[in-house]
Parts: sequence; C-alpha cells; structure tokens
Amino acid sequence: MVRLEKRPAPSRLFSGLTPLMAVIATMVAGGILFAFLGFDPLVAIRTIFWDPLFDPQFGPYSRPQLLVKAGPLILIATGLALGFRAGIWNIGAEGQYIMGAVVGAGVGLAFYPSESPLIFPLMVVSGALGGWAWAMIPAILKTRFGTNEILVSLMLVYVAENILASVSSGLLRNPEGRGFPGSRNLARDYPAASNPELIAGTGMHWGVVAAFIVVILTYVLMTRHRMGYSIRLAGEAPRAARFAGVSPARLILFCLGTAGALAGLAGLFEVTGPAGQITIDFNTGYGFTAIIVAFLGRLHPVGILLAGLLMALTYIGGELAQLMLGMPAAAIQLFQGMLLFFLLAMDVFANYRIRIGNPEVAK
Amino acid sequence: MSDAYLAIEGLTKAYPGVVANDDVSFSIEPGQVHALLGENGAGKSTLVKMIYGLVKPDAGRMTVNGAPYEPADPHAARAAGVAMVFQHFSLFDALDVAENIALGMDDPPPMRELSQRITDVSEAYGLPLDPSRRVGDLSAGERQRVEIIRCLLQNPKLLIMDEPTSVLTPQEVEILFKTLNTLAAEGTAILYISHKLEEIRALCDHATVLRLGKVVAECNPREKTARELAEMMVGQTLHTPTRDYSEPGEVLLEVSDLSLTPANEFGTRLREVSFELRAGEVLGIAGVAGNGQDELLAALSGERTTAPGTITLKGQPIGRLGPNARRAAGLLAAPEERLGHAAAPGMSLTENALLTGEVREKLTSSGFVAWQKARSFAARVIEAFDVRTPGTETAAGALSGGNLQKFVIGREILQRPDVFVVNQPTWGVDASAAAAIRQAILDLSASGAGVVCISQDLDELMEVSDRITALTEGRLAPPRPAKGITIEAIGLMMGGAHDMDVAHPEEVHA
Amino acid sequence: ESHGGDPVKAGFIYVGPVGDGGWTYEHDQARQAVEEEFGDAVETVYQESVPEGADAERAITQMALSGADIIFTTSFGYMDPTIAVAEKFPDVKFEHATGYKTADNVSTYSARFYEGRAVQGTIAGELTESNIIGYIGSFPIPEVIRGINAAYIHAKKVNPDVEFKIVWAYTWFDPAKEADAATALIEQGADVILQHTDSTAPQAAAQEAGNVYTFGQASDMAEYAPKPRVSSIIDNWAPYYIDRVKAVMDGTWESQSVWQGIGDGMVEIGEITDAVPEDVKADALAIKESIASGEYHPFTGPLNKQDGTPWLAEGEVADDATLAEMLFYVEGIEGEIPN
Amino acid sequence: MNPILLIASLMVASTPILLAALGEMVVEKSGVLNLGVEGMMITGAVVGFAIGVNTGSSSLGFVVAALAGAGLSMVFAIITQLLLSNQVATGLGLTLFGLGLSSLIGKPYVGIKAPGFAKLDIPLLSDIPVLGPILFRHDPMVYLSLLMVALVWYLLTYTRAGLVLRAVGENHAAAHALGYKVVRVRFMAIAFGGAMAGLGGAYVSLVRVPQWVEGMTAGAGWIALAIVVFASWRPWRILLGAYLFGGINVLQLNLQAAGSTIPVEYLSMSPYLVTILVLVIISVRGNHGAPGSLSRVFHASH
Ligand SMILES: Nc1ncnc2c1ncn2[C@@H]1O[C@H](COP(=O)(O)OP(=O)(O)OP(=O)(O)O)[C@@H](O)[C@H]1O
Ligand SMILES: Nc1ncnc2c1ncn2[C@@H]1O[C@H](COP(=O)(O)OP(=O)(O)OP(=O)(O)O)[C@@H](O)[C@H]1O
Ligand SMILES: [Mg+2]
Ligand SMILES: [Mg+2]
Repeated sequence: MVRLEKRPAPSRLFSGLTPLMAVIATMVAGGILFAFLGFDPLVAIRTIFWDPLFDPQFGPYSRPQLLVKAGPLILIATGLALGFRAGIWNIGAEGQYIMGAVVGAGVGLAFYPSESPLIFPLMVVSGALGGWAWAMIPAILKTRFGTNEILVSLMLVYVAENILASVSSGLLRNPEGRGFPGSRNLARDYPAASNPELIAGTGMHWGVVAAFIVVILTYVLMTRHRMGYSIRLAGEAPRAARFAGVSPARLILFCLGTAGALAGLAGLFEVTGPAGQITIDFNTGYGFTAIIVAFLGRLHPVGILLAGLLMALTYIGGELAQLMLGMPAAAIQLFQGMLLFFLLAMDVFANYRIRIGNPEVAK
Repeated sequence: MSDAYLAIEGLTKAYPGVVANDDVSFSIEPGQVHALLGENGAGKSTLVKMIYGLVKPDAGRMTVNGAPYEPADPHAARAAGVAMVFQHFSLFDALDVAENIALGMDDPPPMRELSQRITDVSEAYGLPLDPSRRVGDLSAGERQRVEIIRCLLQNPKLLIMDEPTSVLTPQEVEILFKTLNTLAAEGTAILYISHKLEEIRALCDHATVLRLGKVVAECNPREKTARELAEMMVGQTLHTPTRDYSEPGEVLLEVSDLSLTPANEFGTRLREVSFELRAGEVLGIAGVAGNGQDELLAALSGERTTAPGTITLKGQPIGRLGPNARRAAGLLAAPEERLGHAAAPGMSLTENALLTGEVREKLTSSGFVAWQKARSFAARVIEAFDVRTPGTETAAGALSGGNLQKFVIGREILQRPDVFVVNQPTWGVDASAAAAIRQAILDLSASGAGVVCISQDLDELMEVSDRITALTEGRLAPPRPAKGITIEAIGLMMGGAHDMDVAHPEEVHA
Repeated sequence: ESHGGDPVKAGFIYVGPVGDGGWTYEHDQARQAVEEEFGDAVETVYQESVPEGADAERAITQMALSGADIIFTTSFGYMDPTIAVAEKFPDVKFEHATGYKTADNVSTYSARFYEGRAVQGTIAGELTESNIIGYIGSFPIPEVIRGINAAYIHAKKVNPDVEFKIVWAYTWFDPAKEADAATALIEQGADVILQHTDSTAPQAAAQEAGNVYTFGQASDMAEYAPKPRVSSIIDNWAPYYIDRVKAVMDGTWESQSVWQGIGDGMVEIGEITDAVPEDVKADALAIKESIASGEYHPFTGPLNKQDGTPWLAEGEVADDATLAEMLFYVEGIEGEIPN
Repeated sequence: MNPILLIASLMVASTPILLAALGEMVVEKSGVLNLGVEGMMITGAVVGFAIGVNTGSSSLGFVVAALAGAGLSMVFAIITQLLLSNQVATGLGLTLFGLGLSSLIGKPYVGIKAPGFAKLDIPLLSDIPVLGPILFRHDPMVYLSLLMVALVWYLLTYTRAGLVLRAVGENHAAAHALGYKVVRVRFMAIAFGGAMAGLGGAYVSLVRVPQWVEGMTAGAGWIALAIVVFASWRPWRILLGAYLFGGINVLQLNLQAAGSTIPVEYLSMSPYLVTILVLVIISVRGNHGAPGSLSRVFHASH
C-alpha cells in the first residue's frame, strides 16, 4: 500500500526537482500521445521544447517572443496571486484586461494625432485605471453586500467582451478603416501611442519591463511589506488578520484593485504593442491562462515568472509543432493539459513523503 | 486481566520525528472510570484514536472481551461497542442536531424517530437538546451535549472522552459526572482524558499516566493529590503560582453601558456591560463559553468598534479605535482560540510575533517589516516563557497547545501592556504550562498593569483574581472581591439566569 | 524566377479550427485542393486557431521563417500583422483575405458574398408566406450589412410586403446561441431564415419548427437539404488559391487586389432544392446568371438609404468603395444598426 | 411576444447548463471545486455525438457521454484527491485537456448530421391549452433534467447518502473522524458531476445544435459554474438560475427579433447583468452557504 506522509516543511530538494520531473513525465506521456497520432515523438518533443530556444532557424526570433508571450501572463498572474493568497477569488482578469485596453486605447485615440510624449504615459495610467475600475465592481459589491466575487467577476468578462465588440465597431472604429471593425493601429500608425520594442531583437517592450518590475515589487511587497504580510495573514487565518488590525474590506479593495490594474496594464501594453489595435477578438484568453500560471507558480512572484515563461514556451513550441509537423492545435492543447496535470501532481513529492508498504499492523 | 473489556498490549505509534505512543499497555474493565493523564503532546489523543480505529498502530495488539480487536475504521470500533467524544469537536455547523447525531451512528432510525429518541435520551440524562436546531447556532456547552448524546444513543460498552469538560459550567460538569457514574454503574467502561486533576480525582477510580508516549505510572487518583498527579505527568516537582495582594491603584479601564450586536448569526449580544479596572488588579470574569466572551474580547481588543465613550482607557475614549490604535494606547488582548485567531497556524513564530507586536515593538518602519527585530522579539518571547520549540521559524501550528498558548500570552505580556485582556488563558493546557501562565498574569498585575481574565475555569479565577464577576447571556454581574468567595457563589452568579434548559431560540437569534 | 525541383511551400493562417465546419473549414478545403492540384510540386503548411492580434504576427513570421514562399492569411484581423511581416520578408508573397492594405508582396482577395445574398433574397421573398424574413447577424460590420441590404432589396423586389427581422448574435460562432436566435425569429413569425453565422444550428431549429426555410452559409450544409436548407452560399477559395500558387511557381506573381463573385467562381450558389417551386427556382437562377455575366449588379438604383435620402439614382450602380464601407441600411429595413 | 413559446424554448435553451450546474453543485457540496466543467461538457458533446452517429441512437449517445464525462473527471479526482493537488489549477487544466481531446476525437465527425432524438409528445397532456406546449412537448432530456433536480434535492435533503455527502463537504476532518471515507465520497461526487457535465454537453451536440463543431459548448461550462454560486448551493435555485439565465438569453433575442428599441448592446449583455443584479439582491438578504471545506485539500494522517 502507498501512503502519503506530510513533511514537516516542504522539501527544498523536491520543490526544485518536481517541475523537472513533471516536464520529463510530460515528455514521456506526450511522446506516447504523439506517436499514437502518427508523429515521431522525439522530433515532436524537440520541436516543442528545444526549437523555440535553440533552433538556428527559429531560435533567434522565438527566444524574445517568449518574453512577449509571457509578459502579459506574468503581469496578470502576479496581480491575481495577491488576491488568491488572501482568499479573494478574482477570476475575471480577462474582463479587466479588455477594459484596460479599451480605456487606455480610447484615451490615446482621443488625442490622435498628437505627437506629445505624454500620450503613452497617459495611456498607461488610463489602462491601469480601466482595469482597476472594472475590478472595483466586484470589490465594492463584495464589501457592501457580501456578493460573491467569483460570479460577479466572471460575468463581467462577458459584459466586457460585449463592450469590446461594441466599441471596435463603433466608438473606437478607425475612421480610415473602410468601415471595418477595429481601431487605428496604435503600434504602426500612431507613434506617440505605440509601445515599441525597446532593444531591437530582444522582444523587450514596456509590458515585459513592467512584468519584471512588478515581479520584483510584489516579491518585496509580499516578503518585506506589512501589506504583503496582511495579505498572507488574511489568507491563512482571516480572524487572526482582523485581530492584527487588518481591515477585510480594505484588503479586498486593494487585492482586487491591484489585480485589475495589472490586468488593465497588460491589456494596454498588448494593444499598443504586439496586438496594435482594438478589435472584436482582441482578447485571447490571457486572463484565464494567467490563473493557471498563478497556481503553477505557487502564487509566488518568482514562481509565476518561471511558470509564465514555461507556458510561453509550450505555446510557441506548440505553434512550431503545428507549423513544422502539421500537428493539430488540439494535440498541443492536450499536451499542455498533460503538462499542467503532471506539474500539479508532482507537487505532492515536495509536500509529502511517499511511504510504500504497510507498517506492521498489530496482529 | 481476563475480565477486562479492553486490553491494550505494547501499542506503539510513531510520527515523523516523534514516538507518540511507545509500548503502551493497560486494560479497562467494565464499569471502570479510567483516567488517561499526561502533558500536552504526551500521546493521549493518539492512543484513543487507535482504539477508535482512526489511527493504525505501528505495533502492539488490542483485545475486546479477550478477542483480538483491530478496528479498520470507526464503524468497526462502533460495532464493537466503542464510542468517542472528540477533543476537538467533530460536528458540522451547517447541519442540525439530529443530522449530526445520525452521522455518528451506523444504523440510525428514520429522522423523525431519531429526533424523538434524542429528546427522550437527552431528557433522561438531564442534557436537554432540541434536535432541529442548527449546530452552528449552539453554545459550546450545547455542542458538547450533542457529542455526548451521539455516544449515548449507541449504548456503548466503552465510552472515550477526550477533554470533555473544558467547555462546561460547574453545574453541567456535575450533571455529566452523574451521567457517567450512571453509565459506569450500568457496566459501561469509561476512558476519560482531562487536564483538570480535581475532576479526575472526583470521577475516576483508575488512572494511567503517560509521559512522552510511555506509560510512567498507574494509580488510583482518589489516593493522590492533584499535585502528586501533576508531578507524575511532568516528572518533576511543580511550582504553584505565588501572589501578594496589593492595594489597587487608579482606574485604568472603564467600560460603561457597552452593548454590541454579534457579528455573525451564531454570536451572543452584549447587554449594557459596565465595569472598571484598576492598576495592579486582576478582574476575573467567569462564565460558560458562548455567553458573550468572544464578543467582549472583540469589543475590548478593538476588532469590533463601539461608541467612543463606552470604553475609556486612562481617561481617553477608545471605543472607536481599531486594534492597533488600542495597542498603541496600551491595551493588549489575547483571544481564546489560539489557532486562527490569536495566531496563524501556517505562519512562523516570527510572523506571529509581528501579528500583535508591530506597534509597540516598532517592528515596522514606514510600512516595511523589520524582520530581524521581529525575530528577536519572537526569540525573547520563547526564552522568557519557556516555549518549547525548535526555533523562531517553526510554524505556530506545529507547537503543542500549551506551548503555543505560552507564546501567545508571552507575546502580549512582553509588550508591557497597561491593560491586558485575556480569554481562557489555559484552555486545554497541561498543568505545568497552566501554572506558568497564571504566574505570568499575576506578575503582570503586580507590576502595575490591570488584567481582565475571562475564564470558565473557576479554580483558575480564584487563584489569580482580585475581584470576580460572571458573564451570562451577554450581561455582566456586579464584581465581588475574590477573597473568601466560594465556587458555589460564583456558580450562582453565572447561573443566575442559567438553568440547564435550552436557551430560548429567539434570544439566541436576537 | 522558377522553382526548379524544390516544391513551392504555401502556408495558411487560420482564425478558427479546421473543424469549425464553416469559414476555416472552407479555406482548408481549398488548401487541400491546392495539394491535389500540384501534388509533389507543392508543400502546404497551416496553423489553425491563430487569434487575431498579438499572436498573429508571430505565427506569420514563423511561417515565413520556415521557408514558405506564399502565405495566405485568411481573416480580416490579420491585415496589419500581414503587412508588418511582409515588410520583413520581401521575397515571400502574402495573400490577405478580406482586407484592403496591399504592398509589393501583399495582395488582397475577397468575395462578393452579397451577390449570393441577392439570389437568396429573391428565393426568400417568393417563398415567405408570413412575409417575415428572419436574419441572424454576427457583428454589425460592412460585410454583414451589405448582405442584409442585398437580400432585402431582392426580396422586396419580388414581394413588396416583405419585412426583415434582424437579430444580432454578437458572435461568429456559438451554435447554441445561433439556435436560440433562429428559434426567436421563428417565434416572431419568420418562415424564412437567413444567417451570417457559421453553424448549422439555425437549420436544425428550422427543421424542428417545420415549415421554415433556410440557406447554407459559408459551407453548403447539404445535410439539411432539401428542406429546410433550400440553397446556400459557398465560399470556394480553391480556384483562387490554385491560381496564386501557380503564379508563384511560374514566377508571375504580382501584387493585386481582387474582389471576386459568382462570375469568378469564388462565390458559389449551392444547389437549389426541389422544395422550391419551379418558377421561383427559375427566377433565382436567372438573377444568378445575370450577376455572373456582369449584366446586373445587385446594388442598382433607384435606391434610397434607410432615412429616405437618395443613394443611387435610377440605373446607377454602387461603386466598390461605398460597398466596402457600407454601414447603413437601405430604405425599408426597420431598426437601427447597433452603435 | 408569445410567453408560452418563450417558456418552452427557454426550457430547451437552459437544459445543458442546468444539467452541468446540478452536477457541479453536488461536487461542490462534497467540498470539491472542479473548474473543469467546460472540458467535461465538450468531451461529453463529442463522445455523445460520435456514439449517436455510429449507432444511430441518441439515447446511447447520452449514456456514453455521461460515462465519458465521468471518466474524464476521474483524472481530476486522482490528481486532486490522491495526489492532493490544487483544485483550481487542476480544474482549469482539465478544461484545457478536454478541449484538446474533444477536437482530436471529433475530427472525423465535422459536418455530419446528428441522429434524431424523438420528443415525447405525451398524448392528451400535450394538447392542454397553454400548459401543453410548455410542459409536455419536449424531448426526454428536458424531463430528465427536471427529474434530476428533484432527485438531487431529495437525495441531499432526505437520505443518508446525501447527509454523508453534505457532512464531508462541510467539515472533512470531522467526517473522517467519524469514519466516513472522505476521498471515496468525493470520488463518487466528482464522477457524478462529470457524468452530468457529459450529459449537458451531449445535449448541445445531439439536441440543441445538433451537430459536432469544435468548441461548440462555447463557455456553457463557465456559466454552469457561475450558476452554482448564484444558487447558493441549493438544487431548486440551480433550476431557477439556469432558467433565469437561459430565459433572459432567449428573451433578449426575442426582443431583438421583435424590433425592440432597447439598444442591442444592452440586450446582449443583459443575461450577465441580470444575473449579477439578482445575486446582489440575494446577498443583501444574506444567504451564502458555501460548503465549509470547499476546495480545501484533505489529507488524513494515519
Ligand atoms: N497526525 C500527526 N502527525 C504527526 N505527529 C502527530 C500527529 N498527531 C500527533 N502527533 C504528535 O504526537 C505526539 C502526541 O500527540 P497527542 O495528540 O496524542 O498528544 P495529547 O497527549 O493528546 O496532547 P494534548 O494534551 O495536547 O491533547 C505529539 O508530539 C504530536 O506532535
Ligand atoms: N496532522 C498533524 N501533523 C503534525 N502534527 C500534528 C497533527 N495533528 C496534530 N498535531 C500535533 O499534535 C499535538 C497535539 O494535537 P492535538 O490536536 O491533540 O491538540 P493540541 O493542538 O495540543 O490542543 P490542546 O492543547 O487544546 O489539546 C500538537 O502538537 C499538534 O500540533
Ligand atoms: Mg489530545
Ligand atoms: Mg491537545
């Protein structure tokens, strides 16, 4: 019989080792899946995990793209993790991301074709505010009426999607876009509003920079600042937090607000950079993927950084596998699901010892 | 030994890093009331969990009526006639009394019939219960009754009780003992765990003493003094608190007409509570849990705020202030529930030191935590209050109850409060730790602070208090000098309104 | 330049999964037709479910890096990314569907679906007995509005009493919602339903309701023939794709901007089933022929805008620029375009 | 606007989320949060459709879809209950996994028509004016979903199995101390939730649409999760929530079709806004009732 025995403290060795074990297990299981679908498993695995980083043809382009793809995920996930740590369940980051992009882009477009260097900073602030305001709706409903934030934040995603569709074929539509839905291209056609690559070939745009800064700031917040302490305390023992003088309402407002602002920032950086414009389908599920990233990173800023990069690797590697091997997108999705399962399942080794065999039972 | 109901031979159970039970042997005869004694962490709960089929022994054997007994799970234990009242309640707040009881039975009758039986049995044993009430709405004493009735309905041959009396009034204890004696007389064996040695002496006819998982003594507790029993458990001589009565000084804390609606539907309303507390004085507040103690502590600690004038500290109205502002002003508190209220179980002792020490110990500067200072504050608490733990980075939840309680009390006392409010300072704590905590309270008051000590343990109150009062259904009786007061008198104060009837529902919901 | 022994590599970027049974499915059918046509002389690659926006530029770039000679980007939202990548890969040819930005190595192509709508409108106007025609719109964009107008004009022509009821689903693809939309229209009295969303859910709803007619959209939806599906508009990209790949092989590829309709075979009218009376079928085929031959334009005056202001004078034909940006209803359609 | 037809069509429109939400409610009542509803639904949709097409029997399709949903949920159960992983992340992973799996399975079934699924036209009853069309002219799954609401309600409220389930979800440590097999109960609840999600998905592919298209559940699983919260974990409120949500969706489309003057953007947001609004009203009256052990890891030390 196999039994689990809780370790007094999580094993450091296994905390480091389990992600590695999970990746290897996923390679084996994924290899079997790919072989079953008629692909050479070794080639498939190499294409997903190796080529984006080291292939001479793709590597130089894909490596910086990892940052581009991971940036918004990390930005959103760090914000979400604050709330999750405190037991506040914002699962509507997708909506906050949309609203950040819409508000930020809207403010920028209102000044078109200004060349003022203040435009972009102004848009950044409005993007953060847009996401923040959208997150304040569940926050205020929760503090005022005790309404469950899970439902409200989720429903607001759909509302935000409707607003996005509406503004991209209405209010923010490019007047020179021949009636097609979608705003002006901020990245190409509106220099003052664009979020450019900062160092050519690195993939570094302001969003990536912001992600790294936010990781560092939240790390400091969580480990050094009393607000981070309050957050952890509230998640760990809500009554103790009140006893320590932490106001639950203020915490809800802070966590939801910060998460919303960061998601809004992510949306703004995307719309001014990689995506370039507001369109009906501008949002691509970053807000939901970020929840996975947050938990994969064990709600820890540094963990989230690594998890975000790993997720980005599987996305880009998956794209290459589609492109080079003709693998269906669905197989990649399945593979990502498997990777997640293994990462989560292997965690058990960090927190528990596996004991095999029954100890002598009294006879 | 052949007439033993349950015989245990060589039971051993190891947890990582600790042998909880080491070659434990003893037996219990039908009709015997058998005490299991030991310090916090001595292995009492582990032992009874093995008997109840919840924990598998690593080695050793058990027999029931001479036949091998290896319960695979509690169902098997119940089938063999074993019933258990848990140290930490095993109740479901969202379910009603009848449902909770049905869950503890393997073959419950239909609900309607069960409700009838609950009413019958509970009345027969003098422990009235309304089967249709939600357990979350019940007082601690009533919750205890649910656990006991659950056992009684199964006509057990062996009844295990792990610290059952810590939440009962003296009257309730009396009734419980009567019940247990009746059961014993009917031939039920009873295995009884408690830290209250006087109770053990009154109730039990046999005792097994555990120390660090080993049986160190067996005796008839009636033939020993409480002190002797305690020394057997600890393995060394015990120090009793000393005190010198001094004249109380000026008024530090004044509470006038404090009323408070409970924060949740399960709470008790405070009704016009008034008292004053002087420097150098310990005011003892007796009463059964669930009579407003939590609310009173919350109102004093600042977790709940009230009109400014209802609470005055050294002449300053502080009713509006939150916990940290009150700490800054000199009022500190230690709530009853250690895990999750006074301390966060998953966090280290350093982090728990920060929990209340932030303001007075200046553990933060401009919002940032000075972890080094927090760590050394935690270390000072550990040192000064003899908290047994590997170090400041140990999680609070990994400490035994007694040690954590010493940490919690020490954390407040080392901050040199002007007024200290403590709720159930020694709840479930073993004798030596309890003695240390009481001594600390006395020392604090001797140094000129005022202490409000809320406790259900009347012996404790008599030991530490200068004046005593009682809290009943949210009302506070006028305090009386502690010198010369009798347990009966306090019992009357708290029982004034409190008979053994079920509290009227509309009052609970009020 | 010619491609000697090396096969030409043609890449396709799809917005949906190839199994969507509609838009992307038809593009992938055309890709397969290219493979069939050229055999070993061509290699095709594709990437499906590429979101418009941030991911598109990367997908197109990676495809170019992988050595594609020609890349078809098959959704409007890929316009700016296509242009951006094209700047970086001047030797690769790009074909962007439904957009309007071209470059030396970027062509655009689009289909005049409204021609098909004119045929549908004719059939619908004659078939309806309640004189209520339901229309499921996706998003209020020129493409969809053009279709509504074309259908309305021709329905009205054969049946002056006809009335359009329009439901905006705000999705290209949500079968359950499309089913609800169809049901709602039927409940409002519609007995013919036109759709500009891609799933067959409306067909099923119509079948269930009984005497309701529908038309296939994007694909033929022949499984619902002969009734409720009485005809369809099919996106047939194969001839164009074959043509353009051939041009790359021959070294004759040049940037262009085409908008092709029934006449070029890009828009096909699916079989008109026997559920349609012979005379109606004849009328429909006649209008189809006259559009195909270029003799008739579905937007020919006199036509007024919804508010009554004149748009096209007698005999005047709408110009492509106006059509491309059409964001107004023609006279007679009720309701407002959202926004 | 004909209210009779409206009610009749909202019943059909709401059935998938009703089934899935009811299953998820049972899962959550046992103290487990499975966010993989969408993944299980879509898997049920494709498997039900494939079986339906291959055997010509929609009923068999439903049965196998339920099994498939339950089977997939076992992956979640093993990882969260035996390997003690985080439930939120695992559930999201399950959705990803289910979406991928379903489109792989579904490749050969694109563009094929579903076998029919006969409606019960209960003679006499279905002819009753007003009530007849509303109540007695649906397919069997609509009735089954209603029956399941009643059944779940009855089981949870009046039976021992339901009591144990609630106890496990309320306080798993206490349930364990009393000898209940927390993990086993949760496995069964998760399997039930999976089966119901599978049924809900199959209803979309076999009845609502009916066809297989990738991603066809289009977020219904998320709505089902929201309905559970909305319903404060009570069976009849699940029915209310699902019918309210489905009803407003149907109503707004009808209003559009009827040429209402309310701007379309507002109409299409209305199902979400009304759901929030109703929840706010409910929560002002103070009714929550999330199971006490919801989404907490249970590990019994022996
Ligand atoms: N599940 C467990 N895992 C690991 N260690 C345990 C576990 N349960 C108990 N222990 C350890 O076993 C020892 C005995 O614990 P036990 O609960 O039996 O003590 P106790 O005598 O009941 O104490 P108390 O008076 O505080 O109730 C302690 O050192 C405790 O830390
Ligand atoms: N699962 C566990 N793992 C590790 N230690 C445990 C576990 N369960 C209990 N313990 C430890 O066992 C000891 C005794 O625990 P128990 O639950 O009997 O009560 P306690 O915390 O000592 O409370 P009290 O002092 O009120 O009796 C404590 O040290 C506790 O930390
Ligand atoms: Mg114990
Ligand atoms: Mg204990």
